[in-house]
Amino acid sequence: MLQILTPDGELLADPPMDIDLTKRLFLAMVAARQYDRKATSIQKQGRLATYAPFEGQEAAQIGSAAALRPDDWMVPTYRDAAAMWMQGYPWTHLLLTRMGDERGGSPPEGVAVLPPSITVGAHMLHAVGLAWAARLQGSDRIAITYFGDGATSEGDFHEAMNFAGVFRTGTVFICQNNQYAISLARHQQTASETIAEKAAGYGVPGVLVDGNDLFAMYQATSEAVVRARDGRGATLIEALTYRLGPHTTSDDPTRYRDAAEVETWRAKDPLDRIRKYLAAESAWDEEWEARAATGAHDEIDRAVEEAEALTPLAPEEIFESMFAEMTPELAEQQQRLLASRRDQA
Amino acid sequence: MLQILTPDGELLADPPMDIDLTKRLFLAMVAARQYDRKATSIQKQGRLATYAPFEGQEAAQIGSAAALRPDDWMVPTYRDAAAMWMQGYPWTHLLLTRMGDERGGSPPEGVAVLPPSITVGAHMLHAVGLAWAARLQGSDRIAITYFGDGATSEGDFHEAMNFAGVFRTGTVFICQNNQYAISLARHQQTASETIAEKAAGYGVPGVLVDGNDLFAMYQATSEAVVRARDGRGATLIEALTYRLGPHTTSDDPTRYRDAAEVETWRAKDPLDRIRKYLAAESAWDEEWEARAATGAHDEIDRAVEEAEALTPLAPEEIFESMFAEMTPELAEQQQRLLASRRDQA
Amino acid sequence: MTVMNLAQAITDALDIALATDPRVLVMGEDVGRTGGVFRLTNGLQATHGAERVVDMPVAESGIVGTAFGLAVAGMRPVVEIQFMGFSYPAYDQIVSHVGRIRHRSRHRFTAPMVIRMPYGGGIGAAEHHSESTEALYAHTPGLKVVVPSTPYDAKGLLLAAIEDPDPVVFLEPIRLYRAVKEDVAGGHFVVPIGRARLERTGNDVTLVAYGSMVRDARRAADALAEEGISVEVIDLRSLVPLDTETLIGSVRKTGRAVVIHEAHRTAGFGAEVVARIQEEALYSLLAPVQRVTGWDTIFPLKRTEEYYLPGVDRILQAARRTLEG
Amino acid sequence: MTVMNLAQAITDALDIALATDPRVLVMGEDVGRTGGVFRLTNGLQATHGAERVVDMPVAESGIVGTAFGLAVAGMRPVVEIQFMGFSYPAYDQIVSHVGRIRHRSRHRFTAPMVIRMPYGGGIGAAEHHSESTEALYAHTPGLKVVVPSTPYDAKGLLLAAIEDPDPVVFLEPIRLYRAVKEDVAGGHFVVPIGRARLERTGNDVTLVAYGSMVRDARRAADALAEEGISVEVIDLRSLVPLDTETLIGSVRKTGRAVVIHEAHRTAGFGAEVVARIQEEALYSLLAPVQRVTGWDTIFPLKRTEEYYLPGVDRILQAARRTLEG
Ligand SMILES: Cc1ncc(C[n+]2csc(CCOP(=O)(O)OP(=O)(O)O)c2C)c(N)n1
Ligand SMILES: Cc1ncc(C[n+]2csc(CCOP(=O)(O)OP(=O)(O)O)c2C)c(N)n1
Ligand SMILES: [Mg+2]
Ligand SMILES: [Mg+2]
Repeated sequence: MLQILTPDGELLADPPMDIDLTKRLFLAMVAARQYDRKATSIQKQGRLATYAPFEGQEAAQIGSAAALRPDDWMVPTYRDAAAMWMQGYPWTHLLLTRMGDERGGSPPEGVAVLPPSITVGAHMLHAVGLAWAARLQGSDRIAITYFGDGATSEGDFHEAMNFAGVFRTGTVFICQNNQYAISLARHQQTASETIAEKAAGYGVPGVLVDGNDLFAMYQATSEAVVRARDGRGATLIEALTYRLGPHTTSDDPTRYRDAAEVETWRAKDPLDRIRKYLAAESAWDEEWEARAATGAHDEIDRAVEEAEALTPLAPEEIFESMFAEMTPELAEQQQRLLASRRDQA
Repeated sequence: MLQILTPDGELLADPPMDIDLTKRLFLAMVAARQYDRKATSIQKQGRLATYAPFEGQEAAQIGSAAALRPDDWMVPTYRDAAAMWMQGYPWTHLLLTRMGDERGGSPPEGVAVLPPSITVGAHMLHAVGLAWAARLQGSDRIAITYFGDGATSEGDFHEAMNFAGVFRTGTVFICQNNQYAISLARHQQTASETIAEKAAGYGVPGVLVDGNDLFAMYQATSEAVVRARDGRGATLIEALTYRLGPHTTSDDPTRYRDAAEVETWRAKDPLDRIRKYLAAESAWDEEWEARAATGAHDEIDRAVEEAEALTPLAPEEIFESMFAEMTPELAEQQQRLLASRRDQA
Repeated sequence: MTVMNLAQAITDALDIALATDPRVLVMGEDVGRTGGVFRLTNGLQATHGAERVVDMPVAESGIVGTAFGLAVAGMRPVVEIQFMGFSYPAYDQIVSHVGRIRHRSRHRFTAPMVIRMPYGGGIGAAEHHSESTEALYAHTPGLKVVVPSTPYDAKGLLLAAIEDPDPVVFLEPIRLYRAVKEDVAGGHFVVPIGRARLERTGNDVTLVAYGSMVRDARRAADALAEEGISVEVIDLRSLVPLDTETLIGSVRKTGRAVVIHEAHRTAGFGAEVVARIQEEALYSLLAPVQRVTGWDTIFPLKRTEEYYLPGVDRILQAARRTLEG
Repeated sequence: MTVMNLAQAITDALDIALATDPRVLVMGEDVGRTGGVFRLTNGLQATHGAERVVDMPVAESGIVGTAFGLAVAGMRPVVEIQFMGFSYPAYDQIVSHVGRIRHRSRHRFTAPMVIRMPYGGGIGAAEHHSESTEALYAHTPGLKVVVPSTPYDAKGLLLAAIEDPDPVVFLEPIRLYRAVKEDVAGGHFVVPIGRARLERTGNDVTLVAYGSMVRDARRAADALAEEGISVEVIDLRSLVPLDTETLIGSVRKTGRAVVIHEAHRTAGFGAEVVARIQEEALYSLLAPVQRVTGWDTIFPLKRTEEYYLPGVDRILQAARRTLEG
């Protein structure tokens, strides 16, 4: 397993980035955690529909996303808000989706991040197609896709890996193995020893990485991105990590795992070890972090306000994004709905 | 690659069977080839709809099927007539399907062979369920499934292998890698070096076997069957072989492969090498083989006659096998069809 | 007799089936330790063991394909798909194999199995979680398609489905899981598949609904009753086979009908109901049969799902339109 | 002008699209070296290169999912599924992603792509090779569904589909691939999607068909003409969007209609056609609209497929029944 920084904050190899970038990414993790907690708490108040927290997976997401160029494609899941945000997806849009507003899926122009996939498995193939298109278009954009340990059981994972191998597409597959797919433990998901080793069956390199180690994630992803950009094909990265929270806000993890297990992983918190490292490098102090946390908190508060202030789509608008040009059927149905609302009023 | 008998008929290890069984299986291959040629030729006369020949793959099918107990489940494809016949499926039924008669899919009671799968990929999962059921039923029946190199690209291959790994079902996966999926060459199908190595990604053993070597196929399958029967789980066997004929009788293989390639493989004919071996053991003579071939030929002729003599299903019968008890809709439709035929007459 | 809601009735049916038939298995994602995303299999693994109530990896095609093999070998698997929207990866297994093996083998092999799918919207769920694509399954030969709307029917129909010699797609209206309680007989009983239920009798107009929409149809009938309009409400309960007799009998009597479902309009099951009515009862029709359906749009997210779902108002308007016709 | 059959017209359209739009890709199983199982892509790889005409591994979900990614990134993939019956493994990609991305992203991302599927029976093919499940795709929001029945329309509609900003499922009647030839304009032209074609005008009864059934409808019309019955034949050409105007206009005029498809009857697209007719033209109907369809059985193998397929006789009988009504 690739590890550069131990849970105790000790370096096992040269860090792949300088102190400035380390600080920047640490603060990104701090901000992401603020978001995660805010989202969880406003969900409890009924202001979000459901929410899938990523606490514990910040290094896996931010370390990998930091290795991208801003124009690289990203194909994430419902749990990858931190990675999406790193790639330019606004908090507001992330929140809008969770509030039940389709406009969350429409990030600003220039943000090359697809709306998060809710279906498990299918989206990895999209990253194969996106990377392939880049090659055909003479561009060196690559595509990164995120998915969980559970997703590796779906047939589409297999088809995506196989196509990436055959067509040597510039796709980086990031499996956040957070040990559970809802309640199913990793060892019940597949009998292979690691997920990384599945890559061999596709002629694709697979790397097992400590997913709670920002440095290791950044380094492994950077290497995979260079490979992809150079036309040398895809890589599968297994980020060994842990979901500290519930699957979603409707889940009760005590039904399927022990508090002791959670505590073991809490001790490997991805923020802690960077904090220790920075402190050892005299590049951290509490106030600096607190200030940044407050800044992030306020920014996220504003995003919540903005999302909540947005007037919901009007009834007629639910028909307006099905086709470039509305079909007669939809136009008729739109009229029916409006008429029925008039009748009602 | 497991090889026991070289193309020149030389032994590299002890044969896994005595001379009697070798002779029996050789004659089975001779009979199977008779069937294959007969089917191809009557298809040309328009007496079969289409036909998928297996010439070149006799050892892979007969060597593996010979390792089974008569009550073991078999889940084959459209190209596995030789294996099916070994497991008790009558030639007549195989022909009926090809003639376009559903009764071909209904082998006699006691024959535990499912109708051959026409869709590529899906059927492997059925062998996982069948083997699982045996365990739950306290039986030591196992399930064998046959599929091609192309089928390994389908998501269902992945899901089947993964489930077999997780639930340790007694399933034997026989991939006849005959180098092509219709026109697609094996190296375009997947970037892994072998298909056997894909097994590792599921915590399942994978074995690469010379699929044109009856001894190697028999030995590898026997070991996998014992493993399965003992509750030690599944095995993937890659039988390296070659389809000497076209994909089906509607295919023109000269569009995608060289005559020279075919010739190389003809030199590795699975019948030849056993013939050489038996001859060296003074257990073969031309007349003996010719007599057996004629016997098989006649038997197959009778099967053709029997299948052709069977009165086609009556119009009303196409409604009769949808449910245990016909639904009102189907009964009504049946009446409509009969009425329309009366009107016509 | 116990008072239970629809969710409890399903749990009860599964419990009885597991207890009385050793061939029955319950399998799906998260059905074991955690009792399923809707907790409908809660406690079943503790009672019947992990061999009978099986947590499966995230692979719907795999689950259905494996269950098919189990069924062919003589088991009676009851598969849970977490949400109907996640049944699509298994669609090939269902259409190409589950619904076909009896025909392919002329009765020699069969696949008696149940595929349970929570379906429908109205709970503000995420994308793909509110699907209502029963028309796909109704159009697939070799399957029965059942949709209960009451706790009693849910229990009796599920037990009938598990005992059916053929595969049954069993749709559960999420919105009604915990909406109403009623007295449900304890122990084993079945409600035969293929018979509609007359939810209420009337003479002026027929409302045809199933699953989640039965409640809205009933409410609309209440409202119309207050205006002195006598409404017949039919709960189809089974789409395949469809109880055409009850349907046609009612429309012949009332001369007017409204067909209601939350599925998309175009090629939805409502079209089939309309087609059967006009084939058998055209000359009784006093006005066009109205369809009140979801639209041909993606099912909207929480903020706008009310615009998509047929509600009492749209049913009332449609009923009035038929009464004017 | 060149005389070509439907298969050649499709090849021509693909060739033109590849030649004129560098974003167009043709991809599928065996489409390259061997020119596809029906030889419709014959020669295209030689002309346009293996980067543009791509042989894919046997994985339909993979092919469609990858094409989706290509389309989102600005390419115009044209996918060939070998037979409609092999589209089911890709069904999840189609319903959950291809038809949805424009809505999910409020127009920010789109998937302009074509999924070509040879469909239908009548050629004595093996199991799964004769499917006609257009109703599934017609019921899936966000897709257009197109079915040509003539060489001219095949070319013009395919070019329109490739240029369409939204995904199109393009169904090709296998039985008609080489059945008839007609003059087809050379070079580029489009036939707009969403307009039915009046195959023939008449006053007594309307026959509604699409794809393979148009030929049988025409033959039935010929036979009826000999008896002095004036038949209107509508070739729908596009199921989504459906040209309701043409359909209703015709039925208002004739008062009688027969809807024909080879798909299964229950919840088939014919039910939708009937529903629209009775909604808009009930008071013009002189007799129940008849459906002439395939049965709710598995499509039979060669020896009995004639019993399944609607033929001229069954159409004639249905037409006569409406004329008696
Ligand atoms: C096709 C499909 N099947 C089932 C689900 C329900 N579901 C949502 S998340 C999930 C578990 C996924 O686990 P994993 O891939 O490990 O990702 P994680 O949630 O742990 O990040 C399941 C089964 C779904 N969304 N899509
Ligand atoms: C799901 C599905 N997709 C496509 C096809 C069409 N098809 C029939 S055989 C075949 C190639 C299969 O190749 P392989 O698995 O290597 O088996 P082989 O024919 O070589 O024995 C294809 C693509 C099919 N039958 N089913
Ligand atoms: Mg996980
Ligand atoms: Mg092959």
